[in-house]
Amino acid sequence: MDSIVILFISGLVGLFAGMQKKPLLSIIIGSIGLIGAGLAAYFKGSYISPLSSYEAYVPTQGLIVILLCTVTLLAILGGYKRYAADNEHTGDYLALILFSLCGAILMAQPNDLMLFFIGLEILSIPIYVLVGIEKGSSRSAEAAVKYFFTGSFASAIILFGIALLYGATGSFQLIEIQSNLAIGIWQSPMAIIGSLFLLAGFTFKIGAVPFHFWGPDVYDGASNAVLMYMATVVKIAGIYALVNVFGQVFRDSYGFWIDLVSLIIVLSMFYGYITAWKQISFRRLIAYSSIANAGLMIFALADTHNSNLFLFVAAYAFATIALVVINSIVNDDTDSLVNWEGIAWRHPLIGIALVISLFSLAGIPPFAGFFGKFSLLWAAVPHVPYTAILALIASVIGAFVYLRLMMSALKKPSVVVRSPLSLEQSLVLSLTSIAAIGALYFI
Amino acid sequence: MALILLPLVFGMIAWFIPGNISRIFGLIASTVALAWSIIAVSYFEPNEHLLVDFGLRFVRFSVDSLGFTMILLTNAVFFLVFLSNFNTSIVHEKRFTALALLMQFGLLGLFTTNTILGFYIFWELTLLPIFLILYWFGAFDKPRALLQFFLYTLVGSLAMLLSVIGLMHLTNQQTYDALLAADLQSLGNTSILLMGGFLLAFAVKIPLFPFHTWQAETYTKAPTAGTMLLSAIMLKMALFGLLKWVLPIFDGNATDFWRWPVITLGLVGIIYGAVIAIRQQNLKTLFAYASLSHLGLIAAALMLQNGDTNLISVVQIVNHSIVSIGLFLAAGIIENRLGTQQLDQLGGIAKVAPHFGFWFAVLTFVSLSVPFTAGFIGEFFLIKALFNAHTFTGILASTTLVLGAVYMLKAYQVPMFGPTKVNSFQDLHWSELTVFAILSIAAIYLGLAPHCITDFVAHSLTQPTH
Amino acid sequence: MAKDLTLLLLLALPLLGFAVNGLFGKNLPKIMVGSLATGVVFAAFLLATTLFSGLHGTQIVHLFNIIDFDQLQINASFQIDALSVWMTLIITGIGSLIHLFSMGYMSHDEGYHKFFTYLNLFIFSMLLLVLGSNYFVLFFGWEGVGMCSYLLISFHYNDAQKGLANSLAGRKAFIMNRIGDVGLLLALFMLLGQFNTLEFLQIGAAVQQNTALQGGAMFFITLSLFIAATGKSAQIPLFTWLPDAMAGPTPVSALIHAATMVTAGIYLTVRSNFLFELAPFTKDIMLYVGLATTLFAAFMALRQNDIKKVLAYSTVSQLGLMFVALGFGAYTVALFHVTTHAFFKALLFLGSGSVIHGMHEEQDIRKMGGLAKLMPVTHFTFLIGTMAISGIPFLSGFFSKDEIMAQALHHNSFAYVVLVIAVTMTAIYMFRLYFLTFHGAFRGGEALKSKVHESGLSMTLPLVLLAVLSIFGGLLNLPGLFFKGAAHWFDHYLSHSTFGLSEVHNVHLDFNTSIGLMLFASAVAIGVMIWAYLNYAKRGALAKEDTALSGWERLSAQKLYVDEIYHAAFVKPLLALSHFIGKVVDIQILRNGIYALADGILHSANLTRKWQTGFLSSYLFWMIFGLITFIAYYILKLSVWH
Amino acid sequence: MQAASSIGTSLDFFLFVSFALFTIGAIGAMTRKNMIVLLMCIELMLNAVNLMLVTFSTYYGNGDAQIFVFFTMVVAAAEATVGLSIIIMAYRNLKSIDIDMYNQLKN
Repeated sequence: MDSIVILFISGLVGLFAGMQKKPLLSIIIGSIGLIGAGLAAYFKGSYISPLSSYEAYVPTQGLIVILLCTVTLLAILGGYKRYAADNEHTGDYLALILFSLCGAILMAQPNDLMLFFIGLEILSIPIYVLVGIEKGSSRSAEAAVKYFFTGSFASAIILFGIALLYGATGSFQLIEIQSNLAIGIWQSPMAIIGSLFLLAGFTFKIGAVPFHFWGPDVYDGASNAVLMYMATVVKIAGIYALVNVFGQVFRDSYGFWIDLVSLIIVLSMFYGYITAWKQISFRRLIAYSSIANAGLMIFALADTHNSNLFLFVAAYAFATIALVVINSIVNDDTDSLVNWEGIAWRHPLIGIALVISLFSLAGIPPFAGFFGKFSLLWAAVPHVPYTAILALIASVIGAFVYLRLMMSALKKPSVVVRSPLSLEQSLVLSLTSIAAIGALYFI
Repeated sequence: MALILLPLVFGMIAWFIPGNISRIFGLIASTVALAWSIIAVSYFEPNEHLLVDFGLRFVRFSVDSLGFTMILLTNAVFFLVFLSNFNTSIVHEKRFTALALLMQFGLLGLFTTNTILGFYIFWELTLLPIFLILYWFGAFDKPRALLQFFLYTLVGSLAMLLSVIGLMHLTNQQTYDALLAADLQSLGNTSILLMGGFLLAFAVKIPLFPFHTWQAETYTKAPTAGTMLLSAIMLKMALFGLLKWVLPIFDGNATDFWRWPVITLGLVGIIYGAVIAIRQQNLKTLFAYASLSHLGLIAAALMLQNGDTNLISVVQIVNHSIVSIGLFLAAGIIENRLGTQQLDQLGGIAKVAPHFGFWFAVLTFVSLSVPFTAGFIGEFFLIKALFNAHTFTGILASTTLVLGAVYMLKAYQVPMFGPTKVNSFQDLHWSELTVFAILSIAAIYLGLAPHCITDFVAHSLTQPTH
Repeated sequence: MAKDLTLLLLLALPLLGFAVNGLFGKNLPKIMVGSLATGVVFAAFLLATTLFSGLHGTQIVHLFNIIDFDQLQINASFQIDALSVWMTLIITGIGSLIHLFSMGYMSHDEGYHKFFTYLNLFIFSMLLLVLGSNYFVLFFGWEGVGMCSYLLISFHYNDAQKGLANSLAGRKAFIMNRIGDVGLLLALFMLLGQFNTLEFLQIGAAVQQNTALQGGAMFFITLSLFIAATGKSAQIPLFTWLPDAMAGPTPVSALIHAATMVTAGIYLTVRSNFLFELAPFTKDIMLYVGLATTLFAAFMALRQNDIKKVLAYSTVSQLGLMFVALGFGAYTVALFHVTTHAFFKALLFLGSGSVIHGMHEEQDIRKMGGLAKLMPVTHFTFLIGTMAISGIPFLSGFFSKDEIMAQALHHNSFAYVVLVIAVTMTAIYMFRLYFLTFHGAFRGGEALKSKVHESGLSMTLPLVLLAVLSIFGGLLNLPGLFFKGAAHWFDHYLSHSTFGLSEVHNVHLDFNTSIGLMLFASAVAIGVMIWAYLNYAKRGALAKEDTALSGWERLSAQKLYVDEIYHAAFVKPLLALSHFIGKVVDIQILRNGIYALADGILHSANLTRKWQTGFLSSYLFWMIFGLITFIAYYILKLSVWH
Repeated sequence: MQAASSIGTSLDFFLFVSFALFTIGAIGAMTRKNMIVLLMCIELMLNAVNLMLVTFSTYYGNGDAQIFVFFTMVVAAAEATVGLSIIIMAYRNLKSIDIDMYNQLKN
């Protein structure tokens, strides 16, 4: 809880400090807030959640909070250039991000559907605003519109699901819901349809088929800076919420929804990777690859006892942030893969980070992505072997996407342009790379 | 285990050295690695069994005599590759030096790792450097050829990943010895499937018959050094995996199930590759198909799982490394000097470059596996094993001798003999000369005293469980 | 000197010559190179004579282990017995003479040192072949000589017009030999399977102990051995490489393709006589193959116009003769003919070499004639060789052939008839060759005639020596009817200390038959000589132009079209197959199949991205659709799940 | 529970109404082009849920759902404000609030 408090306060402070029109000041405050929140979560350790009996399965709230804070920190550092660009509003942006992060933390560890819903909204609403951050650009406006309407539509669906669940069980407390369901209310269609509606909402949040549509357009319209935050934190929060709710509360009906989940996984992976092949815009490519990765994340549901999601989402988030940062170097206003030709030659750090992140996303050893994928499949294979096989086939296609990107990025240009990296960018890149390699020691 | 980490360190350093000393650096680095491994071998008791643990959960290392043989082979190959390309343009790129050294690290890891997952990790780890080498220095006009190489490799290795996961789940073991001890017979058909996953990956790497189509194109378009690395040492990963890991672990019904299918594919590959090679106009392509033919023989013989054959197959593995380095070096020399490899544009080189003519001839005869060369010992006993397993297989396999003579002599005579079509051809550089000499001496020594390998390896092959 | 040391030295000397000439030959003066090469071989010959003189029983010299497995040892070890020593004598003796000859013959060649390097290497491999005490070492030599023969045939590879042809001839020889080698390889496998050893003596002992091995196994083993022999010794169907092998320098033809290498097949058979004795069927096959070869080869030789080609076919024919003898189980007889044939065929080849040298690389007998006066020594020696080969009485060839005829007459009269025909043809084409070359008017034009000269001493001396041998070679194995004491010395010599031969006994005809036989044979030979003299020398008949040939003549001149048949039957289909597989199967089907698959998957992206219409309402619609599918899934699942 | 029994009879009726409202809202959101109307449709869906929540809370006779309803209203309000402001910004850019105009991001 106190991490949320810290975040909120630092958000407020940042908001007021933003009036000073000193971007540096606000970024410092934001970073301090994030670090503080992370530290708080760390020292708080694992608090005893109502779901504590499954602590083996769900990493302690502390860990997730730390992950979220780190990712957000990297995101705002990576996007700092953009935010600082109009120092009118730097403070506001950072504050928005911090606020929505509070929502993410609330949402990622629900023990009460009411709280969960509020967290969801706190997470979403600031992002609606952030997407529309480019006041001048019509693309940004369109993205904001699409995200807003689809998003609120999805929250209506989730709400409906919550209501149905409440109707079936008479409580919002997940622990109670589970105990009530356990005594056989599962027979009631109301509960099931409610859970299905919830599933739909989660699927929307993490952007998996068939609720992925907002993804590409919104990623495309949003600025790199926002993308870094949106593509990572929202997914992490969403997937953890999904895992917690379904992996715990609806665990008894595993046999019921696992096939549907497998279907979602396979569809998302194939659709995401295949469609990514034909993209000409980097942000859309990342969007589609994130759809596929969402599919992979859902594998965590396959084994409700000892699945290890953490490594994968962390690897995914780091790799994505690194790539978007690199993209923001060449594609600040435009966004086309053509500019990626020979990008690796602009700066050695870019090259290293790029290769590492792409291979990590493609899930090739010895990078974090592989171990994430491995630990997911490791848990999943005994339960859903065929889904795993299909997923692997799909990830071959994915590897193609990433490899082609890498090949164009590594092509030696006729004349090598060096582009200097700003401090925070190089910091982000090196951190992500180190993390991707260092994962070797955390397994 | 500095032996393994050494190339990694060098590879890291190599990124930061100035480009003009990169070839010296690469040479020195590989030499140091080679020397170190030789020293290590001299202190190594063939029947002992070193365990190394970096504190990783999934990756541990252990070296036995087979591992040491492969280490020596690897380091020697890299040394020779650096030396033989000493006066080509590629070694002036520090990228190449660094990547090659990283790849060397991956290979050493593969040959020494003790855990099945570690095997997979290093298997994939070698992929990154070779991919970059091929992409940066290769002549791939369109990326699809390169991507095809990757399609195959990835499909194979993902199948292997599935098998690895399944194996670890079903046995709850991950170390080599434990897996050997584990009882896979009880799994029945599951073990057959698991082995199938491994075999797919290996069949792509070796390559076996239907999975070989990446080979010719990749070999042809790749830079000579890359081709050498690919065929001299990377393909050996698969044979090593077959020899050390898969066949002992899956000994029993799984092996019985896969034996004849694989042998059949190997035989098809032998004849298929040889027959295709006869009509090839491009030297590298021809050698690529030739190597398809040779490796099919080794793979087929390995499946027989009889002790002596395994020992001899190690000799043949080494021999194939020798041959492929030599032949691709020759092809590369021709390509460097003349810019073409099309046989119809070549002729009479031996007149203008007698040294080259002579050494190329020696290597040709080595690859023809005439007596006095390691190839003869290898092919003789491998074909003998096949012959004993089934007369017909032996006869089919022995056609490789005749067909091999057909295409190898063509590959040698057309560029070297006949009326001179090239006006100027700079004769061998000292480095190339050294490489050729080393290779020939090694081949002949092994041909007369193969037991220097077989006796050494016997310690780890005859009693797999230490 | 101890025998094993002698033997090792014997082996080491040619190797030494090979190494020295190979490494430094380019910088040494030619005379040194040549004399060194010749010297080592001659020294080897002397050593061989010491072995010969000190020969009693069989002795094994063990050098080192090649393969040392638990249940299988293969040693590099050598065997000294009558057979091996005798072959060694032939190889080194004739070899040194031919080396000597080559010093003169090759004197103008820029590849001088290379030539002698190869020659020494050949001698070394040949010695390995005959001295090895097991089939493995034998195989080393077997393939080694094949390699050397390849190198030497394609020696003039960068010759302006004939270079390509030379290298192709070499390749053909190597490949055909390889086919034979496969036979040997299979035989080795089967032997290993049967006896688990490759040592001659051990196999022999095993064979003699249990008679259970007779029949199938033995048949296949010996058959594969015979296939190997047909490859090396140019029998049907693998003989076509030998005529082409004449592309090599003439000393090579003399040494490799007449005297030594081609007799390796006979050596192999004699060496494994104990196996062949158990496989009568193989012996029959050998007999008939030999008959066919000797007949057809003689026929082809009738109308050849290239002096070396004639000799080549005659070699094939003579080898066939030897195989006939082997088919009768008369091993010593065959070996006797090997010896004499080595003498006179080497002589003939060297003579032709001397002619070619004198005629400045002209090989077509239609351009020769009347050389008798121009190069007397060559002429005289060549005449002796001719008479010897065509069986003029009391020359070496007469005796050795007569033995074979005797065997034939005793065993199989049909064979005898065929042999008579073959021998007659032999006499015919040899005398045709002789007269066309050395008598009549010179047809090479004045310009050439002025340049024609007798060869130098280094070339004539070997000729003379060989001529002497060809005359008196017959004394080695006189038939029993004269001088009882000295008779059949060679048979006894061989059969005493060569494993297995003591069991085999040649038939000896009674007095009248053999006398009749000899008289008939001599009558035929002399008759042919006289006919040829009248026809070619007196009537001055010439070799017709190709156009003027009548049917059978064309058939003979075109070598029965065997090359064409082989080309159509084997080469063309192989190339076509290679083209088909390489282009169609490999590229079109397999590779493009993969490409098509990948493209199919990836291009489906064009469809999938259409789904992302960009219209918000469609997105909302699909979300609803998703919800409905969820519920539909639930309804479907209800039945299953409850 | 008395409350439950009193409402129990007509529970289905309330549920049906809220279902109907939700569906109407969804279909409206799907079909209408005007952003404002879209916003209203979504509000309608939210309110349908509110109705359902209240129904259940009276059915169960406990108040959490009604608290939740207040939260939902607040959220709806917040969404409405943000939504309207977004619409305004969008209108500034494209001079139209017809959502079909907004499809430059696609494929």
